[in-house]
Amino acid sequence: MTKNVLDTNAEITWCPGCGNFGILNAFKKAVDKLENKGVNRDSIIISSGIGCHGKIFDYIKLSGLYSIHGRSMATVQGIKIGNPNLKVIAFAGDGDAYGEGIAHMIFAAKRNADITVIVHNNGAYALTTGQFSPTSKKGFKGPSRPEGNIEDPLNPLSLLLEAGATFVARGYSAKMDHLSDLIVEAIMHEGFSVIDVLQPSVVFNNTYKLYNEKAEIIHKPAKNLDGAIKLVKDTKQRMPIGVFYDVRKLVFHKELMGDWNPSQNKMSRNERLKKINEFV
Amino acid sequence: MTKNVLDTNAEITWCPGCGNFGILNAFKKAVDKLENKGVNRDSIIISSGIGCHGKIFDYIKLSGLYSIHGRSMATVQGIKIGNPNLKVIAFAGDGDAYGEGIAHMIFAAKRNADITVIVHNNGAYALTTGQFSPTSKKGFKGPSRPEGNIEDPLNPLSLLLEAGATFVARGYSAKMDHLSDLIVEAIMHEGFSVIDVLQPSVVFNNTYKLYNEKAEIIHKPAKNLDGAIKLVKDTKQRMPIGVFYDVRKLVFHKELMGDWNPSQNKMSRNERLKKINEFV
Amino acid sequence: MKKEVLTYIIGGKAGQGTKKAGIVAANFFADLKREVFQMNDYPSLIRGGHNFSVVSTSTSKIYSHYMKADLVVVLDQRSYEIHKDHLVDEGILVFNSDKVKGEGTGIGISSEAKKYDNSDLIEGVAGIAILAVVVGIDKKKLDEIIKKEYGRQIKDNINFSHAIYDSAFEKIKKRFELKQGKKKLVSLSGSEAIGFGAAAAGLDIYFAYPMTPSTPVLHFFANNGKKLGVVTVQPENEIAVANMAIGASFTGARSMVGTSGGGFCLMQEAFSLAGMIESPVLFFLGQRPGPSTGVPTYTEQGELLYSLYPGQGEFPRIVASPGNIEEAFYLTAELLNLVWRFQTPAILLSEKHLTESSMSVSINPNKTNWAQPATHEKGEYNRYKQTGNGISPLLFPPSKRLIKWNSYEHDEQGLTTEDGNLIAKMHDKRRTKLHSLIDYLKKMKTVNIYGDGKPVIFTFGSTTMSVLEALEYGGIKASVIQLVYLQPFPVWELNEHKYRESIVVEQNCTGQLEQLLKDKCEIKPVRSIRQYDGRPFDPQNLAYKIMEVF
Amino acid sequence: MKKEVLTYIIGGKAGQGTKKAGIVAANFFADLKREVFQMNDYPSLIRGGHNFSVVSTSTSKIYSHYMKADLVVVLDQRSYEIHKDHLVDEGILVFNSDKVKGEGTGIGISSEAKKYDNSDLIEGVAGIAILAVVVGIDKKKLDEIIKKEYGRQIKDNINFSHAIYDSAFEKIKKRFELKQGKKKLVSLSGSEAIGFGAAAAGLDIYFAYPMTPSTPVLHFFANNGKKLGVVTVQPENEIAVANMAIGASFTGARSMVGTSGGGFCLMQEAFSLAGMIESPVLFFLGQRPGPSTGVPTYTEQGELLYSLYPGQGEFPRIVASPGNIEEAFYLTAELLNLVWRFQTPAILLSEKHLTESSMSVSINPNKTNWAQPATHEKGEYNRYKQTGNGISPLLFPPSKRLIKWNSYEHDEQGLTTEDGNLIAKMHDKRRTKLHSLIDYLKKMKTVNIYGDGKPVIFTFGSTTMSVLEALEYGGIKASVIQLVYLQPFPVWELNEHKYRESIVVEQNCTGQLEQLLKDKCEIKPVRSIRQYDGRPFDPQNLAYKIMEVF
Ligand SMILES: Cc1ncc(C[n+]2csc(CCOP(=O)(O)OP(=O)(O)O)c2C)c(N)n1
Ligand SMILES: Cc1ncc(C[n+]2csc(CCOP(=O)(O)OP(=O)(O)O)c2C)c(N)n1
Ligand code: SF4
Ligand code: SF4
Ligand SMILES: [Mg+2]
Ligand SMILES: [Mg+2]
Repeated sequence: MTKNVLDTNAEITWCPGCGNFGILNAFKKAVDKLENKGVNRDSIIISSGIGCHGKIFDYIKLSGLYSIHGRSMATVQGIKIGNPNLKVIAFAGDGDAYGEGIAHMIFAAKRNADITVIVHNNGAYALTTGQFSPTSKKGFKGPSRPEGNIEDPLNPLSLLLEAGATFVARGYSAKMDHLSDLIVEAIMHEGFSVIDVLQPSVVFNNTYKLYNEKAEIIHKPAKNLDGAIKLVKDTKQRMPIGVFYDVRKLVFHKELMGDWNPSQNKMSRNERLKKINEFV
Repeated sequence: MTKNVLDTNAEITWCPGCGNFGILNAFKKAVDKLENKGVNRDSIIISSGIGCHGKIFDYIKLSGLYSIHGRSMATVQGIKIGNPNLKVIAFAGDGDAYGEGIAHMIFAAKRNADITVIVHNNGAYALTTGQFSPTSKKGFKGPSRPEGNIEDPLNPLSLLLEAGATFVARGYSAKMDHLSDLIVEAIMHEGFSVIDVLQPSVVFNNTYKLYNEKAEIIHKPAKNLDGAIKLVKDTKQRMPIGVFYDVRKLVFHKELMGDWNPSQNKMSRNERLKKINEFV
Repeated sequence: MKKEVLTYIIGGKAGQGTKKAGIVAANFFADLKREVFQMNDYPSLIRGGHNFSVVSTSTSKIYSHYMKADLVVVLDQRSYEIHKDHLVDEGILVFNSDKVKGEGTGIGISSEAKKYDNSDLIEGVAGIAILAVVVGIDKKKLDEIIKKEYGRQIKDNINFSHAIYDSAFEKIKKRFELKQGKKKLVSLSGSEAIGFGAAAAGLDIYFAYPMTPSTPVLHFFANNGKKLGVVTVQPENEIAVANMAIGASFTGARSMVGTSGGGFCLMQEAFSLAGMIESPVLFFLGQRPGPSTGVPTYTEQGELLYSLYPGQGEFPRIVASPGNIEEAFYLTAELLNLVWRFQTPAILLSEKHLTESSMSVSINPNKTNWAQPATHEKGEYNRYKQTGNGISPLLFPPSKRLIKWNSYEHDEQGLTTEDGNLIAKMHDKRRTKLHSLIDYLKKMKTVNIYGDGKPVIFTFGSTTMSVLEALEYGGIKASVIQLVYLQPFPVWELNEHKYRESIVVEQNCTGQLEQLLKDKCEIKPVRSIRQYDGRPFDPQNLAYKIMEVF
Repeated sequence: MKKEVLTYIIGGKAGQGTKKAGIVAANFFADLKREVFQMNDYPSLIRGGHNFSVVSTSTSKIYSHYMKADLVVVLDQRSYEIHKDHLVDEGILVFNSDKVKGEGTGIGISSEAKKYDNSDLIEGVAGIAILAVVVGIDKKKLDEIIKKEYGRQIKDNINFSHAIYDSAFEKIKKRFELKQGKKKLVSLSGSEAIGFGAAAAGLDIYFAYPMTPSTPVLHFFANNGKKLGVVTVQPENEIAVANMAIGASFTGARSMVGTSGGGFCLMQEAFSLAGMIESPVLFFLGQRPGPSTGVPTYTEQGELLYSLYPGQGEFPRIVASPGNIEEAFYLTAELLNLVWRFQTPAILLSEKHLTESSMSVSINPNKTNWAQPATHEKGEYNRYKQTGNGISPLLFPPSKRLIKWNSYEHDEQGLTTEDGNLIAKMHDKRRTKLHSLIDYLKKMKTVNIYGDGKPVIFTFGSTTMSVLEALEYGGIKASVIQLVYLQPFPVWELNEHKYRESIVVEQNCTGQLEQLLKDKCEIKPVRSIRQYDGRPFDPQNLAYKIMEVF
């Protein structure tokens, strides 16, 4: 890998071959593309949860807030409300976004918060040594259930579609260019966007073979919600990747504040005090 | 109301006309019916969250644990694991089950925990004086948003169906007998069952007129998941009530422990110490 | 009683407007430039049960309601049974003769109310009409009050109040001469004072999930935020509340959250996050009787110790608690300033008795400061730059510079580290910041001392008001030392009071302030007066208890 | 050094099996009836980076690893650079000549490993083969060890180890004579000790969500629960963990949860619930450097104060921390007993250095008790019956009697109350229970005193081990007072030590134990030794620091 302006000095500590490299590279490429579309790099703000995925925060030279497990999507919602001019992206793990943080995901979708969530879905709690996660297959063996997971996995995308997500996509870390386009689209989408990224963990859930065989690019979003739900569940014979759903709807911060920007259009102290004096 | 064996000495402090009375009466009736089906009252354990709905805990002479806001469904899952012979019912509010406790609901459904959740859905945080809740309509006026709620409501039942719920129903507190039958069915269902009960709050969200007009009893569950999802969303012209989905699947505690009952089949101290001595 | 206090109690069912009537009465007295204190007592239900509101007023400063009233108005039998014992000698008891059997003056309030829509909800207005009669207000003035205070059904309310006024006038007439005070006053609830204080210090966003007794602050901003330029957000749960507020602070937005004990539990992980990333967020924690759900609509000070070390790990924490409603205004503003100056989370600790009571105040918003952090000027930027005082300048996005806030232990740039030396250095940085904070607090007012009597009464929070009023009532000479700051604990202020004869007054069962005083300052109070039945102290009662000791 | 200690370090990348090699070495020494202490150092990553394991062994009790080793085996260059300074004079350094340039004995470990599947993962076995050579173990015995310890690829491992054995034998031969000890010993990790301790006291269900350094206890039950009759559940988050455990306790199931600081924040609301409803649940809190995410895989004692008052409101809380791995076994059992006796939640406070290190122990499970509550015998049942000691008998469903556990303030039956008298009475009940608890603790061992030297060293948790080993190493005469119970704080045990010259040793930055000693007992240590770089104390280093003071 050649040195990129988005690289930091942090040592990359992912396992060789980890799917997270694909996501990192796709994202860096997406930032270039976004700059070509007029999105200034300085206004792209990142956050992440805790897990192998979260390390991406250290590897991208963009400002942001390295959050805690399951909360990066709440963090970026706060950032967005604080300054709606910023583009905010939360990186999350499957444990992070669909386990600890599932409530924030559902409500971000419900209120159409203008954020992008990129989920590194490796079907395991990787950094804590491979316990089953909300998307682990039944039978998946991890140290907290050595005889195999006894729960069926969630389908997070159908859940988020039901919750009101306006942009829903699936990517595959090994299809880097495709993923990078998805990221651009998701960030450009005004409203809640989520990309569930199939991310092989070479140590705990090596799905390269499976997804290399099954991944199938979908070129057009479904026409309606029902179609999108069908599409995201159509994973028996194949594994569709691409944008499944993309609709427009007024975003939360505009419903909340119109064009007001709390950190940039702050009322002056004098004006504020005048208002208070009217009351007291 | 005549005195019932299930009555307690607690003074009922719901507003006159509140939909919660219908739920209370339907539940007491359901207990009678369950006893006729051989379910001993002593093995029916209740829990509830905090809110107007939660007060039902004090009004029913059944053992249980008055839990905290949003956690009654976690509480009863613990009770069920501790003693699978018990039938466990969590009463919850819409704020409770679909807001603060949404993660527990989704995962209880996902793992098919053998619990019953009765949601008193009044579209408001009633006990805290009527703020908008996850199921409040857009435009709903409450003290935390006097100009009206800016979010679209969740459809909690489609969400729970996607999460894996095996028994999903909707009831209406003013259709007491129907509701009482639903409760019996839900409790008899082996696996995760939820009844979303339309519960008018005469003070904060008086929906009697609306639901008296729109409520329409469905006599048969849908044949499959897609059908059920369609049914629970078919609320524009009418408001279907009844059982929408009812399938069987191995329950969580059996996947976890087979027929073992931790509190009843406890290993003797001697045996336990022998086992430990083998290790150390 | 030394000063002339007039006390008014109105009792009825929830939903009859007794709370509103109490607030209207308080505003009315304040309009007369009279000092006033108003307290609401209500159970956790929406309609029915027993609510009451009590208002005490005087021409000189008053810090508490009294539980002996000159005028009691009761709308139902339960209220009658409870409040008939709350009359002073020669006090007037007016009851709703349609619902109450009892002694005193009966007026057919319900039968009159029946003539209007929402008859239940308007009965409280009767209380205002009766009060007007008793203090000699004419109908014109009464109309003005009703127009100003009641948003809906104004005509009904006026007609209804006139009917009640006429019956009351016939039966009781004017009884009290109300002297006007001199100072322009306004009656504010503790929650309003907190809201205005935060706004005065530059608050941009208030995040909260409803929880008694912090909810009124949420409602305050929901109602007044537009005018004040403060955005109000009610997210899905308290975890989102705290994490969103932290996110907002990253953009430079001054943010604050509000909750009660149970909700604050859920915020602690974010509180620790704020400590690590050095995010300035103000946490308002309103106490009610605990543990757990406890008694949601009553008052207690059971979370003092709980509030001192929230969130895992070591970082500077600030906890302060206002002793009256005026102070709630200034202290909230001060704390918002402190969190931005020291980039660390703080707790504004209060209790239902302050947040949901009202008091006449005279507030000067210009005496507050606008919360301002040290900001990065130019050159290379390191978010966690090691400086002499532990405070690293802030910079907000968008910026050409890299701004990394990191929940992991980090280097100066904000990148994750596991290096032993760096770990220790960053610990030292945060400890240095704590010491800077303590040095700063030493120059501030961290305790209030009232009076100059020999024995000392230690107290904190809203109990300060009860104690001050009790001393006034009992004519007791004592000094009151109110701990305003509780974390860092201002030991430096207390050394000179160490060996004075002292007692502690607080509203909890285990004596938490007493324990802190013993632990931190080796102060061994000779006696501890504690109340933990959910009700605030009655100053008369408290005065007797204090006199027993001194 | 007084006693004959042999220390072995193996370093390499994560995924090369260095941790496993350390544990195997420890087991091997324990099999020889030798005392052993083993510590793993690893960053938060899965493959790569730098991991090392260090094992110190002696024929007499040993409480810590040493950072000067007799034998160092390094698999990569980074490990070489770090550990070449960790050799004692005349120590042996063996490096992987395929990856490392350096001084010492090179062996082609990687090129040999390449011949087998999973070549990376098996390199650690080389460390065992080299150790075998150095201490004069023959290949037959080596085969036995490998068969016993390595589950997979046994044949490969054996062939590989033979090849390495042969090269090592050629180059270094036997160097140390290993005396056998006398006592049968087994090497256990702190997590295993906690797991066995809970099981011995009758644990039925363990609930946890993974979080370092508490995760190994989850894995312990996941692996051994079936045999022991303990059910293991990993729910969706920590809030579910705690609330499920409370639910389970309602049925009489003995339940326990495990987490670390951030997860415990999320459990506090349930902790308070347990206090209110009087649910007996044991909370295991494993510390790592904080605040927030901090340094997940390292050690610290930064959450002592944080652990003392978790959960809103007032109720009896118990906190205790084991000083070594043997004690971890007994204390866990004791705490499970206490929570059932007093029906209140307790925290087992520990830290990574204890939970993830191993030590030779000799444990007698029969010395524990089976956790048993007071149970209702006959007649009418009131869940919250007022008794003299604050403890109300338990009854479990199904039952003809009504059993109501209630998070609201409640009457004796368990129904919600807002009545002032009842609120106060139930507060008194819980305070009475706290006093019963304190009385009970007074009869128990709440502090450990080691040695009888004049100066005192106060400490707690795993630091106790470091201190004891440092004293041994330095031949320092001092008494060590380990605070086992931290809440309620055993002041009664400390009075007699108040005026002794003392120091405090702890692993945090702000001196939390020191603060507690000052606050609670007016003990003013002359010096405080603190380490907060995430690494445990090295006893040699610590000995010098202690000697500086005394
Ligand atoms: C509140 C909390 N609970 C638990 C943890 C421990 N923890 C760290 S990462 C992680 C899970 C990681 O899983 P995932 O989000 O899928 O990320 P991955 O490592 O697989 O990329 C957990 C449970 C934590 N940091 N915080
Ligand atoms: C952690 C926590 N947050 C907030 C509250 C305050 N609270 C009590 S009831 C309630 C909402 C009630 O709404 P819902 O569940 O819909 O019940 P309802 O009153 O409408 O029946 C809230 C927010 C609480 N008790 N605990
Ligand atoms: S453990 Fe898995 S997810 Fe983590 S870095 Fe390694 S391969 Fe990637
Ligand atoms: S407020 Fe609404 S939900 Fe609550 S008791 Fe009254 S009518 Fe029922
Ligand atoms: Mg994962
Ligand atoms: Mg509701």
